[in-house]
Amino acid sequence: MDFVSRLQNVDRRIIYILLILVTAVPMISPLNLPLSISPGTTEFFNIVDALEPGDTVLFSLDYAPSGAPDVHPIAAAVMEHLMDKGVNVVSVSFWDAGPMFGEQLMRHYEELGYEYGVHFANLGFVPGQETAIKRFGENVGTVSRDFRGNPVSSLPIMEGIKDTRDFALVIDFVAGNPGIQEWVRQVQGSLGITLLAGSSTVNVPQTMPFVDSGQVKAMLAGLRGAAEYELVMGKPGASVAKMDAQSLGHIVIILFIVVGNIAFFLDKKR
Amino acid sequence: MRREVPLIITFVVGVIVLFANMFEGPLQAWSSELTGWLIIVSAFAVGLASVNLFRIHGTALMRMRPGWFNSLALIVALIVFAVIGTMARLGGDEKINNLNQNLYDSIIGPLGAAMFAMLAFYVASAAYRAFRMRSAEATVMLIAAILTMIGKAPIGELIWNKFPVIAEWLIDIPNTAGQRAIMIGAAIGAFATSLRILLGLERGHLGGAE
Amino acid sequence: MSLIPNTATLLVTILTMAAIALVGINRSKSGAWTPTIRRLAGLDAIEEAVGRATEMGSPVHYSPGIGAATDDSAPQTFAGLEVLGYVTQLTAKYNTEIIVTIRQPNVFPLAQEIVRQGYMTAGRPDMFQEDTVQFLSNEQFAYAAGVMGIMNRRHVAANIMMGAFWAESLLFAEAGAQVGAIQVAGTAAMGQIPFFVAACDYTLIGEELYAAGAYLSQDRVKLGSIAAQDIVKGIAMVLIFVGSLLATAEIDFLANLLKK
Amino acid sequence: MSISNDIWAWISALGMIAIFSFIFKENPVYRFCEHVFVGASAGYALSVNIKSIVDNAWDPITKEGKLSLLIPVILGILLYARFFKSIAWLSRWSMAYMVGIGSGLSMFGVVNSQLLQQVRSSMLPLNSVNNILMVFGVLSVLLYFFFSVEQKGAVKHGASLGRWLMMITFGVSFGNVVMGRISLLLGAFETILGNWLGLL
Repeated sequence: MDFVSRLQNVDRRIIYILLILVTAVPMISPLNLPLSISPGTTEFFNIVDALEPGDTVLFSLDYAPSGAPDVHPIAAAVMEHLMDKGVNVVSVSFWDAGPMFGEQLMRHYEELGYEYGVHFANLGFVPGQETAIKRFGENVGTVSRDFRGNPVSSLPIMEGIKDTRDFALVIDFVAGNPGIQEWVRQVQGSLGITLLAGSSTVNVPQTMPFVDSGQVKAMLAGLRGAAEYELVMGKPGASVAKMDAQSLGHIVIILFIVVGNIAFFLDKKR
Repeated sequence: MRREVPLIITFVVGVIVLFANMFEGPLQAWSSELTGWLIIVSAFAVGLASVNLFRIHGTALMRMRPGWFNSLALIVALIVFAVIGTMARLGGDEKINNLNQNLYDSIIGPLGAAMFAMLAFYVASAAYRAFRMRSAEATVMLIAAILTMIGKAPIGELIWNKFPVIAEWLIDIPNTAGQRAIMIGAAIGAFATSLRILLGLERGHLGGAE
Repeated sequence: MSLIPNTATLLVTILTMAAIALVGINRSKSGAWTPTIRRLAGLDAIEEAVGRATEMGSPVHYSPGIGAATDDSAPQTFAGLEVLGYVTQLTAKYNTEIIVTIRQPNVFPLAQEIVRQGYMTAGRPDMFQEDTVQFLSNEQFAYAAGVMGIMNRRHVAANIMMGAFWAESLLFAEAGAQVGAIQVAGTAAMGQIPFFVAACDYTLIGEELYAAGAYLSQDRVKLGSIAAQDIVKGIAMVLIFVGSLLATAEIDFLANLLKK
Repeated sequence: MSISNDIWAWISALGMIAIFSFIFKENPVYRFCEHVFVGASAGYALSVNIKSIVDNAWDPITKEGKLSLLIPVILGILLYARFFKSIAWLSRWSMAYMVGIGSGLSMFGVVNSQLLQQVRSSMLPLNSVNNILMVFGVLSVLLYFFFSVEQKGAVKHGASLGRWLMMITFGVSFGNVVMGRISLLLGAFETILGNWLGLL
């Protein structure tokens, strides 16, 4: 096989190996390529930053292990900001795998001395998809026991909270349906809560129309959103480190497309 | 009787569920009862599907077909997860609950995540394979894809600060227009297909004549 | 019984669409009208794909998608099952094995019935085996892992995917390409059409999936229904155009009407 | 580097590597993990659904006397009639019920959330290049989807414009997800390089 046709038919395994290399290496030793902050992230940060210590925020954790790498970092970054500010967090989930991630977030801060039930609580999974979101939105009391089996009424953090309007903010961390569309349709529209979104990259186009219309006040988009948030917060962490890998991965893919096309043209010319 | 009853069931159930969205009154109650039953019927369907798995792999195992070892692994995994999961769910102690959670977190969770992550490789090889300027149409697709990729990558804006703007425009205008129209067409097609099912004009799934 | 507020337009739309479909179907059935349907290259390719599988002595893999028969994705699943009936008959004619993989437990009995029926119609009930229709898993990626394994181990020569797909679409299409199968896909799942277009040999886009059953069977009822769909589409186009003109003149009466 | 001594971290990481090995070649290790995965998730689903039958049928029937729930239980059991030739036809009743739910729900869903909403949002004032592009873009793609009209003359030109536009749409959608997919890979690396090998 000559050079041109070899370029046209690069073995897919070479592509895979290169992709592994350019993404794994910068994760181990980051290059720290600069990253700009999108206006949406700043807006999101400002809304969260304006909260007062003692306020309570609701996290709706609507993702599963498979999509988590793109969404969970957003939740972790926002959680860090809130804990830092002394704002309380209550989590709920309309995906059955969601509560696991709530536990992951909270256990970390429990080790740091924060107290479950006071600074945060995990209300677990509520089955029923769209109708569940509607019912929970209108009456938080539909959940009687939290994920750890405590009666919800016994948690100090839940004092004075009847419906979702009693939360200072509702943030949906979402990788699909049910999620932000259902929150907008069933709760935001009728109760007028302040709703923010942390969306997986793939879901951004679906969420964008709600941000444009103001029904969702601000959105963090995927792993990159998390990285930007860490930067704005002044605590660059795991997500920022992954951005280099992200960029290099893109370049490799584009490079292969370009190489394939050049070879295709050279071949046609012959 | 054998033929009519299923058709009547489909029609009545479908009509109630459809119109309950638009009329207040008893229809809504019936519809929520009917859709509520679905959880139960579907749960039985899961059992049916598992029987199929069991029969296929049980046969492979008993006849010691090539790969019987894998069939054994499948059946063992099925039984272990079913038994421990059921024990944990129907009020197991702390130990069973932890085991159940660990099994999920370290087998189903990571294997699923790895399958999903495999998409990163396949997106790359599919792009390399498919995005060639074979025709005018393919060229348009290629250019749109590359502009979006560069515009979306963190490094794109370092190369030229207009790349993200172009990408945004492509997503907002031509992409939305295309998506909208495909959605409208698909909605009309979906409606017609469901209507034919509802009216019994489509019934391959119910078997043919007796 | 009273109308729920803001559903009047919805009700009128549904009734109008149903009426147009019924008129179309009836006129077509009675022979008063013979709708034709334009060529859909993707569907013509199915016979070619099955033919090639026969030549190679390898099986055909078919997936009716991963959507349920009981939710919003049901129409895509139904359309996928319609095409499955046709493909089964085709494989029976060519005496080629078909492997149908299933993710949704509630689609499983439906698919089994369709395949059994397809073999019956083709006069080959003996071809139906326990593992012709296989339930794999209702966990999305476990199903995907199973499908990819089967495609590799059985050296599938034709991979046909018709129905609702999500992220696994590209996994299947690339795994299919790895084993060198001819691939024909069809879906109305917006997010996945691009991957099928990029990675498969032929793709039915959106509504084309719903037209597939009519195209393949040339059944008068279905043809009438397709022609009725065109009429509805025409009305939608007129509404969009007139609505835009009105909006330009700052009259939002039509847009408001659609909200009612 | 401090490799993990947690058995579960080993299982997770090795399982992931086995799955990834598929991209190079289908192999016995992948095959084994694939079968375990399929079996495990089927068993998991079985346990979830057993619990669901207990919660949604058994308890309400036995404790609250909700006898109406016997109907779905019977429909569910009838699904198994297919194993007995003489009464196999009874299983169609259950299928007919499920299909009825599906068609009723989807007829409402597609008209409400797709058709009407999308038609409405396509009615834009023709006062900017973007809006004009949007409106005529939608119309041209719809033209492509006419099946009973032969594509010639003006229809042909409109429809081919529609095809072009769809190609842009597909390219953009493809390009747009690349980033999200790479994030997933990074998440997997985190499990392997971080939790297991302790490199991060």
